[in-house]
Amino acid sequence: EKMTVRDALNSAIDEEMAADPKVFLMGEEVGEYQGAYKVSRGLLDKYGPERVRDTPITEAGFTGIGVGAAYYGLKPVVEFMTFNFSMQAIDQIINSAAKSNYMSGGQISVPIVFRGPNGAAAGVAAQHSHCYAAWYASCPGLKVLSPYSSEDARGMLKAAIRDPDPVIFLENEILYGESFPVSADVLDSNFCLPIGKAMIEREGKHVTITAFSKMVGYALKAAEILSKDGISAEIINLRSIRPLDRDTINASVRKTNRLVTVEEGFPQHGVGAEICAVVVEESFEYLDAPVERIAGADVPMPYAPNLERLAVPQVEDIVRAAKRACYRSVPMAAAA
Amino acid sequence: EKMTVRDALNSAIDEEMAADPKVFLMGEEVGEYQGAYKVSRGLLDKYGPERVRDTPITEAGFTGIGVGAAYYGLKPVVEFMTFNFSMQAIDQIINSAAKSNYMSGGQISVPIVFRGPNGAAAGVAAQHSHCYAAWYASCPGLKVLSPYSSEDARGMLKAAIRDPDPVIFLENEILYGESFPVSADVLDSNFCLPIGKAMIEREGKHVTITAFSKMVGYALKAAEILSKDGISAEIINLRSIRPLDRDTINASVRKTNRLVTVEEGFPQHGVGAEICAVVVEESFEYLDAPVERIAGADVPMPYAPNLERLAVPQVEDIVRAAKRACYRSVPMAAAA
Amino acid sequence: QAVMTVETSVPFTGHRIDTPSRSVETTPKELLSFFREMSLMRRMEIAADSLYKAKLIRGFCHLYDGQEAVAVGMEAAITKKDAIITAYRDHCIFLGRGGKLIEAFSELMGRRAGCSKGKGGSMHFYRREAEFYGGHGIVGAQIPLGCGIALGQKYSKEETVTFTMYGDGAANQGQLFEALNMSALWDLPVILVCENNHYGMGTAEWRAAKSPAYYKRGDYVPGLKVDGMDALAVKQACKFAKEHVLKNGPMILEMDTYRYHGHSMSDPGSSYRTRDEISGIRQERDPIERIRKLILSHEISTANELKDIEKEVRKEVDAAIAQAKECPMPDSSELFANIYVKGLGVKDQAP
Amino acid sequence: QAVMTVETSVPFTGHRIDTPSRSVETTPKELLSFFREMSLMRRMEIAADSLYKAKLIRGFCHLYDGQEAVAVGMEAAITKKDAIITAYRDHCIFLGRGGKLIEAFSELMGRRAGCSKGKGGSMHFYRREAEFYGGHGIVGAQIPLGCGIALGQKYSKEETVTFTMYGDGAANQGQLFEALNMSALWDLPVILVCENNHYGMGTAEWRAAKSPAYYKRGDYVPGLKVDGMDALAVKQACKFAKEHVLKNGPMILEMDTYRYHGHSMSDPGSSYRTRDEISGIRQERDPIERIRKLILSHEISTANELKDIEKEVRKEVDAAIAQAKECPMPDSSELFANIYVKGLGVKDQAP
Ligand SMILES: Cc1ncc(C[n+]2csc(CCOP(=O)(O)OP(=O)(O)O)c2C)c(N)n1
Ligand SMILES: Cc1ncc(C[n+]2csc(CCOP(=O)(O)OP(=O)(O)O)c2C)c(N)n1
Ligand SMILES: [Mg+2]
Ligand SMILES: [Mg+2]
Repeated sequence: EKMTVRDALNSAIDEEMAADPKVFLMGEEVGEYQGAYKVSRGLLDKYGPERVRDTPITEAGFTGIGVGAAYYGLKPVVEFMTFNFSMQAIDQIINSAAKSNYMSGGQISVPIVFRGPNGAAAGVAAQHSHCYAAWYASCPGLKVLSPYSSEDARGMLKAAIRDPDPVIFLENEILYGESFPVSADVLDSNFCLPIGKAMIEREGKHVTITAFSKMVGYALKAAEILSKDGISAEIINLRSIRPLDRDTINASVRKTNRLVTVEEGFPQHGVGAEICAVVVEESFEYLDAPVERIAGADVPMPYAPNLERLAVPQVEDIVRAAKRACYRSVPMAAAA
Repeated sequence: EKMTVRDALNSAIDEEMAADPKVFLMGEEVGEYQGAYKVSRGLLDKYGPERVRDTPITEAGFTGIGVGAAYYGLKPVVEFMTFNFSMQAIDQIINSAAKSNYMSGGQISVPIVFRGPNGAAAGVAAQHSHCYAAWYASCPGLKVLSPYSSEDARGMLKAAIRDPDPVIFLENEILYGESFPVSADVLDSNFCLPIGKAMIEREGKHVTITAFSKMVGYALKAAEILSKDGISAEIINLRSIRPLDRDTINASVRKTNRLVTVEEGFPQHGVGAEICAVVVEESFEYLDAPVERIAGADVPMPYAPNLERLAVPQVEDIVRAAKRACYRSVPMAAAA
Repeated sequence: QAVMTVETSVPFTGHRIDTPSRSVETTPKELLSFFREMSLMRRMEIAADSLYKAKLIRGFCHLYDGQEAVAVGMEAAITKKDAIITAYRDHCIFLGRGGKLIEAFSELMGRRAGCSKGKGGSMHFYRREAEFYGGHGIVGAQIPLGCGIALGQKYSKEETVTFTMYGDGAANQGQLFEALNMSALWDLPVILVCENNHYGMGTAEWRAAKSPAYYKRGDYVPGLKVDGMDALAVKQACKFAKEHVLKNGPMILEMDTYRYHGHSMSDPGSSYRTRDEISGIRQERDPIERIRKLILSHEISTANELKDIEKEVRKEVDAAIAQAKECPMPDSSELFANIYVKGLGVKDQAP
Repeated sequence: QAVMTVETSVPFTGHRIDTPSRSVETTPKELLSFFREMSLMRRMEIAADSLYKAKLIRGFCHLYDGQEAVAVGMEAAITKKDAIITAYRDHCIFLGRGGKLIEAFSELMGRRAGCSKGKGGSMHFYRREAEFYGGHGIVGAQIPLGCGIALGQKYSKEETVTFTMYGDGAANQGQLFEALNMSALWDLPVILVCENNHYGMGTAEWRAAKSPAYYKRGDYVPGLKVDGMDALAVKQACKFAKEHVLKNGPMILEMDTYRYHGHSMSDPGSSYRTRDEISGIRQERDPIERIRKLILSHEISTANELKDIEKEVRKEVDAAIAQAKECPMPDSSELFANIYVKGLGVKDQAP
């Protein structure tokens, strides 16, 4: 059976709302309009306006209200129409949601999910294409998830809603319409994926490629191409950016001895930089080649389609990086 | 001659205001109160309320106003009482300041400086101790500077104010009162430091230690201690986080073959992660030991003094990391 | 040409200020230019709709048809030394500021002749030489930015003003209140222009605002409610506001207007309002038809002459599109250009 | 004990609402408890000042002396099922909610018996069991948070309300307007309590706000201006407001009050206001002296009995400090505790 990521998200919210009356959805156009990207289609009809709450375009305010409701004990799912707009509310996310449990010595837990599309879409230019994975994942107190497939979307969103801590849930607009096969297990209303665990999407021997969200699909395509050249790539779908599954990443690199990191966001202080550091810290002696970091170009996103294509990683970029990693083995320290 | 960092900053603003009538200062308590940390002492008297403008506590609004004034051609210096409060305004910094020149195809330049104390101070707990170096430095369109000494503070702030692009200038509250020797050159009103260049504060042979802001002082103290154990540490004061001076860092590591990164901010996706990636990318074969990353603990800042001390890097932590780096040499790839 | 006086459709409503006169001075020439410019804008937007459907325009694209009277009425009251800043619904503001069709269509299609070199797209039109500061995608952000431009004007002692435009949805943003307070404290020469088209995406104004009296926002600043479908009323209000703010600091103009299209190209625009509502407004209040009627009733031109103008406009638009289609995309080197004015050694990092 | 009626010092000023009566019902017992509680608060704050100077309290420390009537008057009108949230000037609100001195001083000195286990410090006091939600350091942030707590109360169909407290400086924050709008749209049972002590740090209210009529903020929500130095007026207003918001949605209470200390310990508090201003208010409007006078004039206690209470209070404070000083700092393992409710394998990363 197949399911779109949109339907996976929709069914996850639906089931969790049905299971727990404390769960409610709020955000711009989530109700009468059925969601700017139709992720919440049908939920207003089913649960009514108290539980599917349309807000004005006031991110700082409604995020603070959501966090306050979570302090009280409700379980809000706050939709950002896109995560770009979460910057208007980021103080509430970092200072009011992430830090309260700690500052209060454990008195104030904040069971809230912030979700919406993150990062590049198509043709939406600089202000609507920012990837916030690394920013949020740098902050203790938050958990940061980013699904790729419909299975990811269902299992991780359900886990996020049930989780007692604030979770940032980074979706991808372009994936909403993509269909993925889903098993009966995945469709079960008890299905949940563990937070903090990466998923090996494809096993391989020669090079480890880490990716999240849309880039997992690109990495899988790259692996296909690489296999024709006899290179067997292991593809890790990170799923969770915080906690980052250091164990799975390091185990894979210890096997393949080579690492390519892939992300659509900016390179500096990005997800790839952290993965590089984590592998250098734990598996330095296993690395046979420099870590190859593939990221979005270090530029605000341009609108023109030719420039835009140059600004985000393409399958060829991943293939090229993997080959670079594979054809190099570590020389002796030159100047030791 | 000696000068405090506070006076260095004050004189830099003063001189640039005297030199260019387009430069003005705005922020909370910068005028009549003489600055929350007295960095702007005397400037209101000298330049009047149009050029030293007290604002209400409305960061989003006054940051937007500052950016708009920069669009028009003025050169605002916007003070955040601390950078923690810049989160209320971060959308204006990222979307309106950093991206406008690009989105407009070069029509709208944004000559603005955002400055104020960043990161941990003493006893101010979780909401007032966040280091934003990595966040801002991830964003193309911004330049991000962080001074350590009075020379840094003067030379870099003057360069920042003269620069035609938006600059994030991250000061440190605890350093304000520290005195550093300054040469006649440094005191010259034409003195400027180049943006994007790191400074080797101490030459060494055995291990490279990178740091910025207050941690430079700690690294220098660590070098002192290490030298007693016969370890010669090269201390790099990054000065500029974006652009990051890859050349200086890599040249040093190619000489010492060992790297310790130090920062007070959170580890994940931090400055150290990026430096690690930059060195692995460019100088992998020169590395004789895993990169050692020293960062703030991965926790919201606790208030209690004993916990706070555990939460930020201490000189001993740096010493220990440097020794770890030095006593290890790279084993052959174990599983190749 | 003879100056003539025309009554505005409805009276202005004032808040903490005496309203300007309903009798607006105009000339046959001005009326004809209003007709021509609004027709050009309308035609441009309709062509953009087609180009979007033909996949030549991508991403978000927000059309202005229905609201044209605001753009042309405002321009008639001010000079190109006064500044304007707006949100993403910016195509026609750009034309009003003297931007060319070819620059608009090139930008929409991501070509190098675009007004932002193809890098900004639909939401990020600029024309710095005529004090048009864009073109902003984040709801509400342009409000403080516009106040900041006004601060620049006042600081530089230019006797110019800034119009900072935003929608009814944006009017609820906290940064409006923050910027308004500072503008009022500092007597900035800024006019906050709320283009109230009664919906923010699919949300009717009353669902988003407890008090949808946008011209009273904040309460302590003077405001006017204006028929934004009547170019002459808009002109009168803008002229009045410019004079006022130069002397007294900020003022709010709420333009009662309407967008015919959906919010953006993905919104059919029919789930949250009735077709009757839309067609009613087209029939009763269309800004172009209002001017056409005035021209005809004052016998300034004949119906056929006006039809000819519309044909000309159509040709102009078609010609600009054809030209834009021929225009190449930006050179690849543009990817790393304009990030900084002064690059200072940031390495070009491609994926 | 006999119920008695006392007139408030000044009339309430209303905005879009009829004001409550100036005649407030009270009892001798209540007046004595007001006296005792406010004296305790005052003494605690003065002791905190000394502890700060002795370097036993670090960082930011904002004292509440002068404003005590707001805390005790509010508590007299509500129950511990109603919620309160405030900013960093939170010590006395915590006491009002039933918090203990030992917890307060331990928190201030970073000891494990602190109300936040020593992890929050002066700005981050909490008492979740009595619906006290802190203790927030970012100006304005607690306003939407409080509205969210009220949303929780309404959603859960509890007949309780939330008091969300903020200063005159915070009242200019955009998030106030955003949260107020949503609270009004959704009829949330929230009372926005502006503690107008006339300065935000060193900025007088009129320098920060074009319109310092904080009880009228936003204009469309009912508001009351209250003498915040008169505990009985505060009680009357809070009772009135609680009833109002349960039926009708949000309301604003502006408490006209005063802080004797500087903004925080680094501010001598004398550069932006005159010593005469401070001593004038101490003489004319001090909240404790007002109650003392009432008690004496109604012959509820003698001057000596009240002095005895003050001595007791002093002893209590001294004892609590002594106890707190004996209390150990948190265990090192606390560094990594409470980051999450459910840790899920995030590694403890120390420097
Ligand atoms: C901060 C922010 N939140 C959400 C959006 C998505 N968004 C774009 S336009 C819009 C509706 C704005 O309505 P209005 O202000 O009335 O302007 P109009 O589109 O009617 O011209 C929304 C919600 C955004 N761009 N920025
Ligand atoms: C967003 C933000 N900006 C600035 C500060 C620094 N700051 C702390 S308290 C304060 C003054 C607040 O004044 P007011 O709201 O009147 O409250 P009061 O201190 O008088 O109780 C300022 C500027 C902050 N904590 N948060
Ligand atoms: Mg609208
Ligand atoms: Mg105050």
